[in-house]
Amino acid sequence: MESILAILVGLLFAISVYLLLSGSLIRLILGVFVLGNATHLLIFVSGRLTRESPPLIDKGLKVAEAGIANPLPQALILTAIVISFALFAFLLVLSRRAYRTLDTVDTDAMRIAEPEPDAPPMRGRDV
Amino acid sequence: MNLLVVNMVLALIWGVVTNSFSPSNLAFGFVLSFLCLWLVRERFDQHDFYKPFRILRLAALFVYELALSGYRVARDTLSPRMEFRPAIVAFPLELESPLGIMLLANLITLTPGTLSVDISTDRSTLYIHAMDVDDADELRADIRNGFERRIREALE
Amino acid sequence: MNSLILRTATPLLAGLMLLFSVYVLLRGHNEPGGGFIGGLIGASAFAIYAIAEGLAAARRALVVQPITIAGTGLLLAALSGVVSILFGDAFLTGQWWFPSFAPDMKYASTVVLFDVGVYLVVVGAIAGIAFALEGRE
Amino acid sequence: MLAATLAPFVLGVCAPMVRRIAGDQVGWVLAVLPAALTVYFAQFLAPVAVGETLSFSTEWIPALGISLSFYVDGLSLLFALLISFIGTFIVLYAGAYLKGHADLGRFLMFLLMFMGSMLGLVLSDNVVTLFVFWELTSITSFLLIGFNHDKSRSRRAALQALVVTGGGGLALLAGLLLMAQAGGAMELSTLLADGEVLREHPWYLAMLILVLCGAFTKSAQVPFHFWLPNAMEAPTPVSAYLHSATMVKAGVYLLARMNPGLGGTEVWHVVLMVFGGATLITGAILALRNTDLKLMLAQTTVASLGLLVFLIGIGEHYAIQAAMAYLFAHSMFKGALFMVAGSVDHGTGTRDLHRLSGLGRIMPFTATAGALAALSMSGLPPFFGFIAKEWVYKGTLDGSLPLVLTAVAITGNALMFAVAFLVGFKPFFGKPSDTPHKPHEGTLGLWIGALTLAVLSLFFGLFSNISESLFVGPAAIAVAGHTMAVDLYLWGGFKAPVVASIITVAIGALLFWQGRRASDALARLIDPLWGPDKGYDQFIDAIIALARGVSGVLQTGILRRYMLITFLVLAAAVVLPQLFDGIGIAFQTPPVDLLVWSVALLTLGGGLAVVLIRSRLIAIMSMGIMGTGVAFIFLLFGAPDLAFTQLMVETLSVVILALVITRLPVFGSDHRGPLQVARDAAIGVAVGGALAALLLTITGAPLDIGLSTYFGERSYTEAFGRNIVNVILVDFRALDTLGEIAVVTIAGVSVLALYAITGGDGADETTTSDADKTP
Amino acid sequence: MSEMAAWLVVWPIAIPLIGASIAIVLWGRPNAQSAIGLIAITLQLVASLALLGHVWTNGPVAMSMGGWPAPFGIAMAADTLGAGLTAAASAVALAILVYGLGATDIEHRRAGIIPLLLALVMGVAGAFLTADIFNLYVWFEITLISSFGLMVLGGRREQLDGAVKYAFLNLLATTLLLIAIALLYGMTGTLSMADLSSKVAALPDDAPIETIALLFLVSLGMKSALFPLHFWLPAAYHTPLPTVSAIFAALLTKVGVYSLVRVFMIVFPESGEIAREAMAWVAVATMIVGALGALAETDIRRVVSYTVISGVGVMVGGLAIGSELALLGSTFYVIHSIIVSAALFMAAGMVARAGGGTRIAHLAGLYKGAPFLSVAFLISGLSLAGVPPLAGFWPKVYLVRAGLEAGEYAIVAGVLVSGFLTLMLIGRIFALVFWREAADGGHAMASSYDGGAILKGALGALAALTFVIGVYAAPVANLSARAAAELLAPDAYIEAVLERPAQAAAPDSDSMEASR
Amino acid sequence: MIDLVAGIVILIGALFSLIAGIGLFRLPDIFVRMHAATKAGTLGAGLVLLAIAVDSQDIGVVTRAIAGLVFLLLTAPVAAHLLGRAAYLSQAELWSETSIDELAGKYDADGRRLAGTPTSRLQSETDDNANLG
Amino acid sequence: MEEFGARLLDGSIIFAYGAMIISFALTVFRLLCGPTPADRVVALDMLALLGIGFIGLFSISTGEYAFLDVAIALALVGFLATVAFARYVYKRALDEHHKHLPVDPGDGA
Ligand code: NA
Ligand code: NA
Repeated sequence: MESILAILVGLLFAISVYLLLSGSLIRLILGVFVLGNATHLLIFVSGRLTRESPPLIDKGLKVAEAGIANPLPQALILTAIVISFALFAFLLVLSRRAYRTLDTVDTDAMRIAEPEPDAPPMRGRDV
Repeated sequence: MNLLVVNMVLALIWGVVTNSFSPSNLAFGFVLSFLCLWLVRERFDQHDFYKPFRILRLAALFVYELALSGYRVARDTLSPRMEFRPAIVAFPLELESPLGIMLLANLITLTPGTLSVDISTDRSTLYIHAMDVDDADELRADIRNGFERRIREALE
Repeated sequence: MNSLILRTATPLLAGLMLLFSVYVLLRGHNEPGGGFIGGLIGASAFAIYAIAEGLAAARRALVVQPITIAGTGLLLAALSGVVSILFGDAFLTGQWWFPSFAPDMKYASTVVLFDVGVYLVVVGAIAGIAFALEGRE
Repeated sequence: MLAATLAPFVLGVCAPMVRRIAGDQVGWVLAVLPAALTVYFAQFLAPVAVGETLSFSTEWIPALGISLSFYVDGLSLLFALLISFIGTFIVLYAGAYLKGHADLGRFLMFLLMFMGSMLGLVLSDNVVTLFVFWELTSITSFLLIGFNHDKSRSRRAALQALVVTGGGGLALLAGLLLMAQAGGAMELSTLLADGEVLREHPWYLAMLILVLCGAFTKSAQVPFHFWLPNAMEAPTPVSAYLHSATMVKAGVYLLARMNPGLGGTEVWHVVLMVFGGATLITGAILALRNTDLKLMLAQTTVASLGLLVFLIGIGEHYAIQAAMAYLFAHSMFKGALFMVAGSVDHGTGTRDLHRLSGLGRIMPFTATAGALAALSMSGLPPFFGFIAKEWVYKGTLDGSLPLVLTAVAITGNALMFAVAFLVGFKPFFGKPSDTPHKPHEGTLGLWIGALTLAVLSLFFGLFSNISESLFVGPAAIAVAGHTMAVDLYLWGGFKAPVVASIITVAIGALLFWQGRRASDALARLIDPLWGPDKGYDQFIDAIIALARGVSGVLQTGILRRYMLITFLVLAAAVVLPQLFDGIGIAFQTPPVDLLVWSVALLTLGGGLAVVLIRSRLIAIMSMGIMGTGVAFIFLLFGAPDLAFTQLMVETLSVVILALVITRLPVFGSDHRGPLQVARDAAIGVAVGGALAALLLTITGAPLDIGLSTYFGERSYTEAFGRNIVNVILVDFRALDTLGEIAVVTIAGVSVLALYAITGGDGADETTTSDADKTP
Repeated sequence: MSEMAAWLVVWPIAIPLIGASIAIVLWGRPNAQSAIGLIAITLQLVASLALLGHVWTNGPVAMSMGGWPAPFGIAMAADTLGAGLTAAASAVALAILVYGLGATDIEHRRAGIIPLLLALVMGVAGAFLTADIFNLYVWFEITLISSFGLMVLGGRREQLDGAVKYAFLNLLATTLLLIAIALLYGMTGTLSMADLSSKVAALPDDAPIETIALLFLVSLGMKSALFPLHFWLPAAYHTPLPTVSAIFAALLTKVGVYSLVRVFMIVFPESGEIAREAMAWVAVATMIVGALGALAETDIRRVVSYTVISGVGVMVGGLAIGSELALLGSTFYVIHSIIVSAALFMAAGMVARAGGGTRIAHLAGLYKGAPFLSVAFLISGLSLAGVPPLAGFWPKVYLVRAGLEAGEYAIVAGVLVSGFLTLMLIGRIFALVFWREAADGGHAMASSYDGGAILKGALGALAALTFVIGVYAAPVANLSARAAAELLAPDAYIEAVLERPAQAAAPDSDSMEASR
Repeated sequence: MIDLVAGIVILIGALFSLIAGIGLFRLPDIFVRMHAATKAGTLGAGLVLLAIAVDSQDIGVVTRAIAGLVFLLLTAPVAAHLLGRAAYLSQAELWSETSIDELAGKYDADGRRLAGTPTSRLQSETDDNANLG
Repeated sequence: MEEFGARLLDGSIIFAYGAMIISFALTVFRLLCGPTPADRVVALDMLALLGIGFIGLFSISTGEYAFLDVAIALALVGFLATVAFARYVYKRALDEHHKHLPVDPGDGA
C-alpha cells in the first residue's frame, strides 16, 4: 500500500514544484496548497499505513488494541494541517492585497522592493 | 415565548444526540442552545409560533412527494428520448412570512420536476423551473392547494 | 447575498452548525472531533451567516471582534497550561476534577478548557480572516 | 603597565570635556599625561640597559587564553619612550595648531586614543592583544586622517588607509594565530624564545607571508606605499605623529620584534631586502619629485621605512644596530620636520616649496628647528643622523652583496639629503616671498616640540654613548634576540662608511642644487606612469563591479529565479545522495485495492487538473477535489480525525480562495515557453521522484511504534480519553497544539495588520518612501 | 518531579504567550498593548536570565510538558547555548521594543505590532528551548507567521512586494523542514532530539540518512539565509518598519543557525557527511556573497540586510568546522550578531529618518548633524567587521584559530576576506553617509533629527553592549566555551531531557503512574 | 432483517446516485440537470445515511445520521435556488424545448432586483430586501 | 433471512460503490465540460453528495461509525462551498449585467 501512496506523494510534489516555478501569484498559491497536501500525505505514509482501524479505544477497553492505525503521525498531521491552513489563508489575503497595491499578479513584474539598479555604482574615488 | 420553545426543542435534540437525558446534561444542552440561538437572535424576532402537529402533517406530505419525485426524475432522466417540456413559471405567493416562503420554495425544489429559481424582490412571486409542463396554471393550482395550504396551516 | 430563501434558512442552518460544532468539540476526547474541527465548523457557521446576512449582521452576532475571541481562546489555553504550577505539576499537565454532584458530567479538566481554547481560537481567527476578506474591497 | 596603556584612552574620552573647560589651553592640560608616561617609562631605562626584561600580565579572557600581558625590553621601551615623549609635544602642538577649531576636543580624543593604541601595540606580549592594539591604530588613524571630513580627498585618504592597513591587519591576524598555533603559545616572549620551532614549521612560509603583509601595509612598503602620502590630508600633528614618528613604524616594530622568531632565513633576508630597498629608492625619488613640504616629508618617510626594513632584512650585527639607530634618529628629525612644515603652513598658508623662502627672520625658532633637524636628516656630523647613516653603511657593507646594498643605500640617502635641505633650509633662506598669509611665528606650542626634537638630534649625536647604552643598544639586543656589543661613536676613522657618506653628500648636494630641475624631470618621467594609487581605485572599482555582478546574477528581484535556484538545490540534495549511495527501495507490487487506487487517482487527477486546466474556477475546484481525495485517503487508512479536518480545511480554503479570486483579474498567465515548461517539469519530477524513492526506502523498513504504543496504553487510563489522536493533541503533545493555535491566532492578527494601514506614507517611520525617488 | 526551577524553561515562552494573548484581547487599545508588551518582555528577560543562571550553576535543565516524559511527550530543555541565546534574544528584544515604542506611531501600534512582536519573541525562545524536533517546526511556524504580520505592517508597496517573496520562500523552507522531520520520524519512530541522538547513531550512514541530513541543511539553510538560498532576505528585510527589520535581523536567521547547530550536533553528530562537507563550502560562499552584496548595494537598509547574510556564513562556518573552538566562535558570533544586527537596523532607520531617504548616494552630513548616531553606527559597523576591541572581534579570532587547527583554510580565508570587505564597506558608508557634506553630491540632512532620547537610548544601549562585550569579553567567552563543550558532549542535556535515560521503551504503567 | 432493510435502502440510494450522475451527464440544460442533481443526488446520499441509521442500532449513530439527513434536506434546495438564480442571471442558455419563460425580462438592469408578476401585490409594500446582500 | 439480508447488504454495498464510481465519472465530465460555471458548481455539489454517500458506505462496510461524522461534516462544508461558488457565479453575473466587462476567458466555454 505504501508504494502507491509514495508514488502519489512524489507526483504531488512534482506538481507543486511545477506550480511554484510559475511566475503567477495564483499558481503559486495553488502550488502551496498542493505542497501542503503532499507533505501531509508524506507524513502519513512515513508513519506507515493501516487500513480502516482508527486509533480509538473501543468502549469497554482500557487500552488500545494492537493493529490500530499509528496515532502519532495523525496528530502531527493535524497540527501541520492547521498551521498550513493559517499560513495559506494569510498568503491568500496577502496575494490579494499585493495585487491591489502592485496591480499585477505576475511576480516577474514585482520589482518595487528590488528595482532594477538605475544609477551607476559609486566609484572607489567617489567617497 | 417562541424562542423559548425552539430553545427547549434544541435542548432535547442535544439530549438525543449526546444520548443522555440526565438533568445536568439537559440543562447544559439548554444553555448551549440558548447561546447558539442568541448568536442568531436577530432573525427570530419575526417568526410566528408554529404547531408541532401541523408540522408533522407537512412532513408527511413532503415525504410522499419526495418519493414521487424520485420516480419521475428517474423516468425523465432515463427515457431514451427526452420527451419533456421544461418551463419557468411564475407563482404568485399568498404566504407572507419569510419562513413560510422559504419552506415552500424548498419543498418545491425537493419535489418532482420543480425547482425554485428565485423570489421577486417584493416577495410576491416565486419563479419555478419545472421539468415537464403542459399547463402552467395547473402547476400553480397544484402548489397552491398542496404545499402552500399545508404550510399556511402549519405556520398559522 | 440578497436571497430571501438563503436568509431565512441561514439562522436555522447556522444555529444547527454551531450546535454541531460544540458537540464535535466536546466529544472530541473520545470520538473523532475536538476543538479544532469544532472550531472550523463554528467558523463555517459564521461564514454562512456573513454571506447570507451581510458582514455587519455577522459582526453584531459575535458581539466582540473575532480577533478578541481568538485572543481569549489563546489566553484560556495558555492559562489552562499554567494552572498546573499550583499543583506542583509541569506545564500543560492536565488537572482533573470528578464532581460528585453531577455524575454524568464525568469530569471537568484543564484539558477540556484547553480544547475550548482551541475552539475559540479557530472560530475567532478564521471568522476574523473571512470578515477581513469580505470587508475590504 | 595596564594603567599606563589605558590611561590615554580614558583621558581621550574626557578630552572634549577638558576642551570645554580648559578652552584653548587644552593642549597643555592634556600633555601632562604623555609627559608623565615618559617619566614612567624612563624608570625602566636603567634595568633594561643592564639586560633585564620586565613582564606585566593581567587576565583578560581566561577561557580563550588571552591575557593583557606586557613585555618591556629594549625594543618596546625605545618605542614606548618615543611614543610618549614625542606624544607630549604633539599634544601641545595640536592644541596650538588647531586653536579655536570647533572639533579640537574630538581631535585630541582620537590622538590620545591613538597614543594608547600605539603604546599597547609595542608593549603587548600576547599576540591577540598585540593585534587588538594594531587594529586600534588603524581605526584611530582612519578617524584622524578623515578629520577634515568635508574634503573628499580626506575621506578618500582615510578610507584608503583603512582599507590598506585594515586588510593587511587581517592577514597579520592569520599570521599571528598561525604562529601561536605552530609555537603552541600565545605569548610572543615564549614564541620568540624558541624561534627554531617556528622557522622549521611547515607553516613557516605561510605565517611569514601573512605577517609581512601586515607589516608592509602598515609601514607603507612598496607596493603599499601609496596610502601614506595621501594620508597627509590629515592635520599636520597627525602627520608628524602617526605618519612619521610612530604608527607607520609599527610595521617596522613588528619585523624587528619577529626577527628572533621568523628572521634569519633566506626568504626573510631576500624579501625584506628587496622590498625595503625598492621602497627606499621609490620613496626617495617621489620625495624629490614633489614640491609640497608635507608630501616630500611623507615620501622620505616612506624611503626611511624602506631603509629600516632593508636593514632588518640584512639582519647582521651592524645592520640591526643601524636599524635601531636610524629609527631613533628618524623619529626625532622627522617629527621635528613635520612640525616645522606644519608651522610654516600655519604661518604662511602654503606648503608649496617654490612659494616659500626667507622665512628665517620672521620665524626664528621654527627655522632653527628646521635647520637642525634637516642637518640630522641629511646625515651630517655631529648630528645623530650622521651616526645612524654611518651604521647603515656598516651594515650594508657587512651584508652578503656589500656593493649592491651599499649602492642602494647611497642612492636613497643622497636623495633624502637633497630633500632634507630643500625642506629644512630652503623656506628659511633667501628673499622673503609672497605667501597667502602674512608670515608670522607661531605660539610656543607650535615650535617647542620641533625645536626640542631637533636639539635632541644634536644632543644624541654628541653624546652617542647615552643613546648607545640606553636606547639603541638594548633595542638592538632585543631585535637580535641575543646579546651583542653595541658601540656608537661619531668618528671611527676614515673607513669605507665615511667614504660612502661623502659620496652621499656629494650626490645629495648636486641634487639639492638642481632641485627644481630634478623635480620637474622626475615629474615628467613618473606622472604618466600607472601607480598603485590608481591601482587602489581600480581595485575598489573592481571589487564593486564584482559585487554588483554577483548580486546581479543572484539577486535578480524575480521570485521565479529564486524559486528555480532553490528547487535546483533541493533536487540536488535529494537526488544526488540516493544516486551515489544507491537506493534501497523495497518496491512491493501494491495489492489490487480498487478503493485505494481510485482514491489515489482522484487525488492525482485533481492535482493534475490544477496544473493543466487554465480556467481558474476549475483549477480551484480541482484543488478542492484533490484535497477531498487526500481526505479520503486518510479515511481509508483509519484516520477519521484527519479526514474530518482535511475536508473542513480544504473546503474553507476553497471558499476563501473563491472569495479572493473573484477580485483577481485574470487567471495568472503562465508565460513559460516550452523549454521552461520542460525544465520546470523535469525539476518537479526529479524532486518528486527522489522524495518518493526515499519514502519507499524508508517505509520498506519496519517502524518503531513505541511512542504510539505508550499513548495507546495511557490514553484512557491516565488521560481519560478514548480518541488517542485527540489526547495526543490536547495532552501528550499539547505544546504543539498550543503553538498551533498561536499560529492561527497570529494569522488572524497578521491579516488585520495587512489591512490596518493601507499604503499610506503617513507613517512616523518613513523608511523607503524616499525623497530620492523623484529625480 | 517538576520543581520550580524546571519552570524556568517554560517561562520564556509562557510569558510572551500570555502577554500576546492579553494584547490581542485588548485589540484596538495600543497604549494598553504597549504596556503589556513592555511588561512581558521585561519579565521574559528576567526569566531567561534566571534560567541562564540556573543552567550555569546546575547544568542543563528540562521539563516534560504535561508530565509525559520524553521521548513520549515534549520536553523543553535548556543548556548553556539555549539559555544564553534566549537571554540575548530577550535583552535585544527589549531594546527593540523600546525603540519601536519610540519610533512607531499610534496607527502602527494599533495595527498590532505589539502582539506580533511578542509572538515572534515567543517563537524564537521556543525554538531555542525545545528539545523536540517536531515542536521545533511549530516554533518556526510561529516565528514565521508573526514575521509575516510584521513584514506587511504599514502596507507600503515595497513591503507587499518584499512580503510576497519572503512569504513564499519561507513557507517553502518550513515545509521542507517538516518533510525532513517526517522522514526522520519514518526512520526512527521518535521525535525527541535526545532520543533521536541515539536512534540515528544506530542507523547506518547510508543514502536515506544522508538525504535527510541534506534536507535539514537545505531547509534550515534557507531559514538561515545560507547561500544559495538567501534570496528572501535581501528581497525583504529592508522593506518593513525599522523596528521590524531590527528584530528580524537580530533573531530570525539566528533561529535557523541555532537549529542547524542543534540538529547537526545532537541528531547527526556522526552522520550526514555530505551535508557537513557541503556546509563548509556553503558557509564560505555565504560569507563572501553577503559581503559582496552589501558592497554592491546603494540603499543603506539593503546594505545592512546583506551584512546579516555574511554573518550567517561565519556562524555556519564554525559549525562546519565542528571543533570546540569553532563552536565557541560560532556561539560568540551569534550573540554578537543578535546585538549588532539589531543596532545596525535601528541606526539605518534613524539614518533614513534623519537623511530623508535610504539611498546612500543622497545621504550626507550626518556626522555633524547626528553625532550620537554616527558613533553608534560606527561602533556597530566596526564590530560587524570584526574590529577589536568590539564584540565581533573575538568570534573571528576563534573561528580563524579553529579553522587553522582543523585545516579548514577555506573557512579561514572566508572569515578574513569577508571581514576585509565588511571593513571596507563600513568605511565607505561612514565616509559617504556620515562624513560627506551635502555639497559633495549628497542631500542635506532633512532635519536636525537625532532620534530623540528613547531611540538614542535603545540604540546606545546596544552599541554600548557591543563595546562592553568586546572589552570585557570573559563572561560571553566563558558562556560560549561552556556551550561549545556541552554541544560536543551532550550527555547531560540528553539525560535531562529523557529524565531517565535507560528506559526508553514502554516502562510498566505502575511506575509511570507513580511518577506523575 | 435489519441487514435486509439496510441493503434495500442502500440499493435504492445507489440507484438514485447513478441516476443523478446520468442525469447530470445527459440532460440538456443547466436547470434540468439541477433537477437530477438536487433531487436524485440528495436522495442518494440521504438514503445511505438512512441505511446507517437503520444498520447501526445505536441511538447516537441514529440521531447523527438523521441529523445529517435533515441537514441535507435543508441545504440542498437552498443551494439549488442560489445556483439556479446565478445560472439564470449569467444567461445560461435554456433548452430549446423550454415552453415558457415567465422570468424573462423580470430582472432589472443590474440584476439585483426581481419584479413580481402583474397579478401579485404591489412591489413597494414589502420591499425591504433591496438594500441588503 | 438473516443470511440473505447480510448477502444482500454486501451485494448492495458493492453495487453502490460501483454506481457511485460511475456517477462520479459522469459528474467529473460535467465538471470539466461545463459549459457554464454554474454547471461546474452543480457538478461540484454533486461530488460532495457522492462523497457523503461514499463515506456512508465505507462506514457501513467497516462498521466503524466514527466515519459518519465525516459525512456530516462533508454535508456542512459541501453546502458552504456551493454557496460560495454560487455567490461567485452570481457576482460575476451581476458584474456582467451592469458593467459588460470582458470576462476571464479561462472560464466559460
Ligand atoms: Na536575521
Ligand atoms: Na562579518
